[in-house]
Amino acid sequence: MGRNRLNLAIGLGATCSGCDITIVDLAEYLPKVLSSVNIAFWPTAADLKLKDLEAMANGSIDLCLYHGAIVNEENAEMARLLRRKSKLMVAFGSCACFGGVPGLANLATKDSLLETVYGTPSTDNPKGLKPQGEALVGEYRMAVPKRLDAVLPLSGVVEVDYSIPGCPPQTSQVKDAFEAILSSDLPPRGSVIGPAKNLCDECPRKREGKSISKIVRAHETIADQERCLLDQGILCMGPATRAGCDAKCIKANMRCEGCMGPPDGVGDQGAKMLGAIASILGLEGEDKMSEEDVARLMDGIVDPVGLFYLFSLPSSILRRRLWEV
Amino acid sequence: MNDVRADLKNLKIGVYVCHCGKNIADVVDVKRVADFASKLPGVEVAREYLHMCDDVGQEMISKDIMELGINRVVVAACSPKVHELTFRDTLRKAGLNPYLLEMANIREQCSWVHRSDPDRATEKAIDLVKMAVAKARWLIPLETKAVEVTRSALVIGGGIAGIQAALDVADNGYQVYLVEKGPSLGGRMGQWSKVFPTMDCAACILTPKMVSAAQHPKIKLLTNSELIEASGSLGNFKVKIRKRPRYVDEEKCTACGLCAQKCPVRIPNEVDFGMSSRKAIYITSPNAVPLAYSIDGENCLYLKRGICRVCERVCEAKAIDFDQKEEVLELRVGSIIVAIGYDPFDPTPLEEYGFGRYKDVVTGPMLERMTDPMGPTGGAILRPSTGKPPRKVAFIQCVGSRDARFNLYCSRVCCMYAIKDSLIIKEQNPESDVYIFYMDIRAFGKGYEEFYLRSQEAGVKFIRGKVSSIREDPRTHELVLRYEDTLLGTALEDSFDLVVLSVGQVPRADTDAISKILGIPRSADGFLMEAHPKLRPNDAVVDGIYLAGSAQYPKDIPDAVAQASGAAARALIPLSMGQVYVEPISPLIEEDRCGGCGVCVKLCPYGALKLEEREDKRVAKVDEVLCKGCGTCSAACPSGAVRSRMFTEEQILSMISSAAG
Amino acid sequence: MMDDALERAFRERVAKRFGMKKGSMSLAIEEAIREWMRSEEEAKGVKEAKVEIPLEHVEEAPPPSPEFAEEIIRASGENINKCIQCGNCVASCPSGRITAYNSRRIIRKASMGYKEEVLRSIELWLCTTCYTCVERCPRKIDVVNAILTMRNMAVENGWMLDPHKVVSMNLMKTGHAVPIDQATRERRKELGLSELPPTVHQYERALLDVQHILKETGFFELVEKAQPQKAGSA
Amino acid sequence: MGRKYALFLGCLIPNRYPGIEAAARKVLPRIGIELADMNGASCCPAPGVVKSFSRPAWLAVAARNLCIAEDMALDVLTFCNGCYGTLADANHSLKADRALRDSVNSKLKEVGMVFKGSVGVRHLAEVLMKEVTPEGIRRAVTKPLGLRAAVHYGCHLIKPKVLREWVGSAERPTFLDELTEALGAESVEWEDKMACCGAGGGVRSAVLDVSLRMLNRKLLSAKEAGADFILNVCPFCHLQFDRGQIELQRLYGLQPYDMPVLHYVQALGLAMGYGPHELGVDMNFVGMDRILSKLP
Repeated sequence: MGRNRLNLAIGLGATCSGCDITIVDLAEYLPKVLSSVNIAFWPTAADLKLKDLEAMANGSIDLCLYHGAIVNEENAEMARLLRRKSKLMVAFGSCACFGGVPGLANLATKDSLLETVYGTPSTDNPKGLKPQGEALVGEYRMAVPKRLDAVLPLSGVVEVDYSIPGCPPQTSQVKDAFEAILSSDLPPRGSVIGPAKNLCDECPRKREGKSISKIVRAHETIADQERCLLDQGILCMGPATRAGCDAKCIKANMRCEGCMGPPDGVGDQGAKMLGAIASILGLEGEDKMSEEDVARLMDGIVDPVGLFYLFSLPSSILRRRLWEV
Repeated sequence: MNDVRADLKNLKIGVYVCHCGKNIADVVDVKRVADFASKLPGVEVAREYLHMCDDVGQEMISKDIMELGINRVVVAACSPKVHELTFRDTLRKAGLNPYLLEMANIREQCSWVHRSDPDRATEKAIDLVKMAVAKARWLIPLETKAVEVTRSALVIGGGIAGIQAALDVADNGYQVYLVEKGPSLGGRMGQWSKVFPTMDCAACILTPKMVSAAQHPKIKLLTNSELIEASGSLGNFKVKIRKRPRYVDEEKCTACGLCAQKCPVRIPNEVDFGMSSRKAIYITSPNAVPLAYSIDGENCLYLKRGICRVCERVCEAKAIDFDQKEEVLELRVGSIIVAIGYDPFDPTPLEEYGFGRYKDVVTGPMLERMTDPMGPTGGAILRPSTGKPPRKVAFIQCVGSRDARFNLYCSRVCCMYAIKDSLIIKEQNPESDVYIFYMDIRAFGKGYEEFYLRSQEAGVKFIRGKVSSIREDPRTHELVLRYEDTLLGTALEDSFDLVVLSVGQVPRADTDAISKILGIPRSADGFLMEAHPKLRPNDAVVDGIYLAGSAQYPKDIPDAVAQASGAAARALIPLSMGQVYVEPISPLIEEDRCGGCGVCVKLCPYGALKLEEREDKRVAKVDEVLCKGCGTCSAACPSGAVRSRMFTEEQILSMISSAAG
Repeated sequence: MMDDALERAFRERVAKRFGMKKGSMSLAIEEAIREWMRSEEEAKGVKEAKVEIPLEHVEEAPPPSPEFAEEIIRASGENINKCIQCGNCVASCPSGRITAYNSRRIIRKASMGYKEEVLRSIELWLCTTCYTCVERCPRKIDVVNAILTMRNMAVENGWMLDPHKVVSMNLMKTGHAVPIDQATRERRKELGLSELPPTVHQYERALLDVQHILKETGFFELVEKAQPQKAGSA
Repeated sequence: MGRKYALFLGCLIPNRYPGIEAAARKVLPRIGIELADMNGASCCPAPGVVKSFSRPAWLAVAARNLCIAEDMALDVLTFCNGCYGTLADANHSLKADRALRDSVNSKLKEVGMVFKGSVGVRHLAEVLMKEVTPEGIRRAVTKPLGLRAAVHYGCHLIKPKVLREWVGSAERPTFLDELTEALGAESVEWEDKMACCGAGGGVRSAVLDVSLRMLNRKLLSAKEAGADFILNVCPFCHLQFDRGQIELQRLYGLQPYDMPVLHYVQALGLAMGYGPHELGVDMNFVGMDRILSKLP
């Protein structure tokens, strides 16, 4: 590492900051990273102000890892600013890659969201106050950033060079990414850093047929540790999810929820999984089933959007719900 | 071969818009379509012409390929079903991979269906061309694969069509397996006595054919047998045949008939539609081929209850063999001819005619059996209720045919057989009155109109009107028919002592089973569907399977025989070629994307996919011979690893975005 | 009761006219009744049993209007052009057996566009809507539905039979096509039922509602514009 | 056991043959059919006439009647074939066709109603066949009739069959014969049994002579078959058979047929031991002596 240190920025939008923890989780590898980078901007860890960032020359940051979804105008502005300042822009974590869990807000309107947050009986808000766009506080005019019409992934506002999915990404992925960048051995632009295949490739379980005769929700059963969860009627997202997490949930006897997003070549994770489920659901004895039987089987799928698009709604072909005006 | 990425550099697309004479050009503004296409990105040239499929049209395309370096071809013309092969050939001859062709169907999908709205038909044609061009950008060169052919054929059904097809294939020197479900060849024709319009004796012309089929060195006759499983494809089918035991040694049996005389079991004879009875050991006809008795396992006392064995005791030839077991034969054949025939329509659901309730209401086929010297009445037409000859007979045409409540199609044979039977009645009893109630008389074949005339000359009365109901007079037991003579415009009632319901042909009860086993679809009327109603009437939708006789649609004997010979000629093509080329329809499985989840494996309707174990992983693998290219796997693959070569995701998505954009 | 001599004489006549065979007796009786009815009607000045088509309605046959069939198809959803004129409906028709009513011909005329002739004919009103033809039609045409649609069109044109106007007036006035009468009131009481049934007869407010609906749907207007039309005898 | 229905009376039953209404109110609760009045119901309206004049008016008035039952949350029960024809067919059309429903509801809105499509329409014969069953009837019968009945189904009870799957066969149905046999009566085979009585379609009101000539054929054939009485399940057929006999006599001077006519509920009442007067049987135009004298 004789040459100049890399200028590193870590930007954030609508995030839980779990992605920050991933970087900290690099543990024994962290010193090596820190010794080769110069933290140009990292609101979570370093005291740098917006105006410091604005003052930097365009393209002066070598690498920006951006985590969190784009929910409001401030997020969008921050993303655009970092894009201008950075040579490489990486969507870091599933929120930045696909919209993530905050993306489920696309099922609601702005008003109904505020209603849920500020108006539910468990909220201590006796006066029923709700955030205003702008307010005068003393002599100051205070503005809350305007919410966008829909939650977007990072790629919804700026061009993204690489994606590192995961909720949060695996430390191994982060390590690989740093290695690649530090050694200038970069994959083609637009690539996802992670294995191309689906999770089944890493899954240690035994699979027999693939035909679901009854849908079982995860909390309704204790799954057999050895057998494929789908074979047991649990709608595991593994087949439509990128590998790379070492099947951690699966090994904990928990279905894959799809946080790594779709594997290479798949545009819409939820649609692909729905297609697969629709194909194998009730396959056995299908010819003997009545309309009602089919309907009953389908009713086993509770909250389909939450099930198939937990992490990827904003980047799917669905994107958001539409309301009749 | 594994590279599925299209070469997007140096794209030179040629677009060719066809007038199809006036078929397209009368409605669609072909010039506007071509002008529009010429401005699309990547399009080098766009032309329109009278008939793209003719020599000049094809020459136009190959010249562009060779001179302008066109490397993707879009033809906007008819359905690819009609001319895709033609244009692929054009490309091949011009040195371009034939799969770099895309067709936009602006005839069936535009000019034909939107005749009344030329402007919008043109807009739709433009959209289709736009989408075809978008897809063409992503086309990839594909290779056909040559497969060795098993030089033998399977013929299913031993009626006149099956016999003819088997003889034609065998006479060309190839091995034929002729599978018949019943104990004898002959089929429906074997049940008829005289056949129209020549009135010759059916047995006299059928029996020699049955014998030559049975004795042909290249024909292996399998009676009491049925197809139970099939796999493979054109050139290489693997079939399983279940052969039920006859319990009589065909070689030893002399057909003396003593066994049947002594057999104590009496059941309705299906050959006579239940008008007579037969024994549990029986022969369908004295002309049966093979000429040997057969024991009906469903009804034999010994086989059902372990008692009797009378036949065994009386048989001097010692031909009875209760030790025969059911066998399952596995055969390999290169082509399959399906000639399973038809069933007569059962008129019971037409309650207004009282069939089954009134003894003297019979069906046409039942009357046919009465005219047979070997039939239940020894050839005499008699009223079932009295056993006496009828004095006044009515034929009701189109029973269950041309009737939206049952079968919408015309059964094609009923007019002629009713006319034939009317003549036989007149021959047997010139004093009798015969009326034929019809909606239209369809006498379309050679010699048929003349036959109709003969019947009119013989005094048969033709009344244009559909009989609405039949009621039996409780006192006279005569049948009272209500009808309107539509040519007179009067509603009338008249009494008859025998009523014949001219029922048509319906798909055989086992058509569904055969259609599922062979994977060949049926058309809306329930008959087996042909690959193209005009240009490929002998081919089933699946390559290598051919249709003969009434399995495809109601037919009379000349048509069934003609189609059988046609089907045989088609079935001989792969056999004599020795090699067949398989279309690159099977999906490409990208191993670096496949996680081996196995979703596709169970799903494949043809069992063409399996998981292959590798050192540390499993991947899906496709058997190209079994695959029919349906695309189910590629739609279902959750990781996008299975790709249909001719419908890649890029191709489809680009079509969608060009249509939306 | 018939006296024996008369019966013998009748039987002899029957034998002469219809021959000695089974069924001739019933044929003869039917014919006798028909003859009888005709003579009785003539004697009493009752109009001829056959329905007459008033001459003024058919004197000038207007040219066919090809869009008539389309109108019927649109209004009824029945494609009358599918008819193959097999006559099954006529043969099934209880009315057609005894009158000039011929549903096949009406459908044919409608299909060919003879609008006036069809809509003005009394024949149109001879269908009892028994649906036998509908069950048996080999083209699955709901003949009754088509006929009712044509009747709607006739009424729309002001052609409504007088007795039907009376029924309609009853409905508009009382909410019942057949309203209660004094004799029935008495019988109801005798049977232990309420004098008026718990229908619109008891509930005035409900009657107003029915009348409102009939007005809203244009029924009042239809009945009012109906011109006087004669029908068969009553 | 036992089901409750919204009783739709129509016109002829309450306003011309109250005996049928009285019989139903007495008899049906005893075989487990509870009746609730549809207060303020009107004419169904008649399928033969009103539907012939204006389909929109017919549909809207029918919808209003259905709404009354919807408010009661009960299926409609009728024992008039005409009412059944109107209400069942209108109910089907309105449930199946959203545009039609919207247009009718826009009319109903003004009288404070809305058609929801929440109830079914049953003919008494269907309920008796499927829920009470002939066996149930047989158990309730104390005085088997021992008569020969000419069973008349009537057209709108069984046709159009597409909307009446329960009927089984429209050409040769058997359910009413089975229900009749359950009364201890014999159902005779008669020519033109399934033919129309001639009343429907506005024919009786407008062209009586055509209507009566159809009736005459039916009466002749019932007589020839040796029937003691005609059994029906529709007050309009009932009226045609009953009053029609008198009209044939009066207008054409025919000899009286003297053929008694009973609605099924009345016949059931007799078989359950009610007196003819309680069932209003003696209110018919045609006398009942011929059968009453034969009853056990």
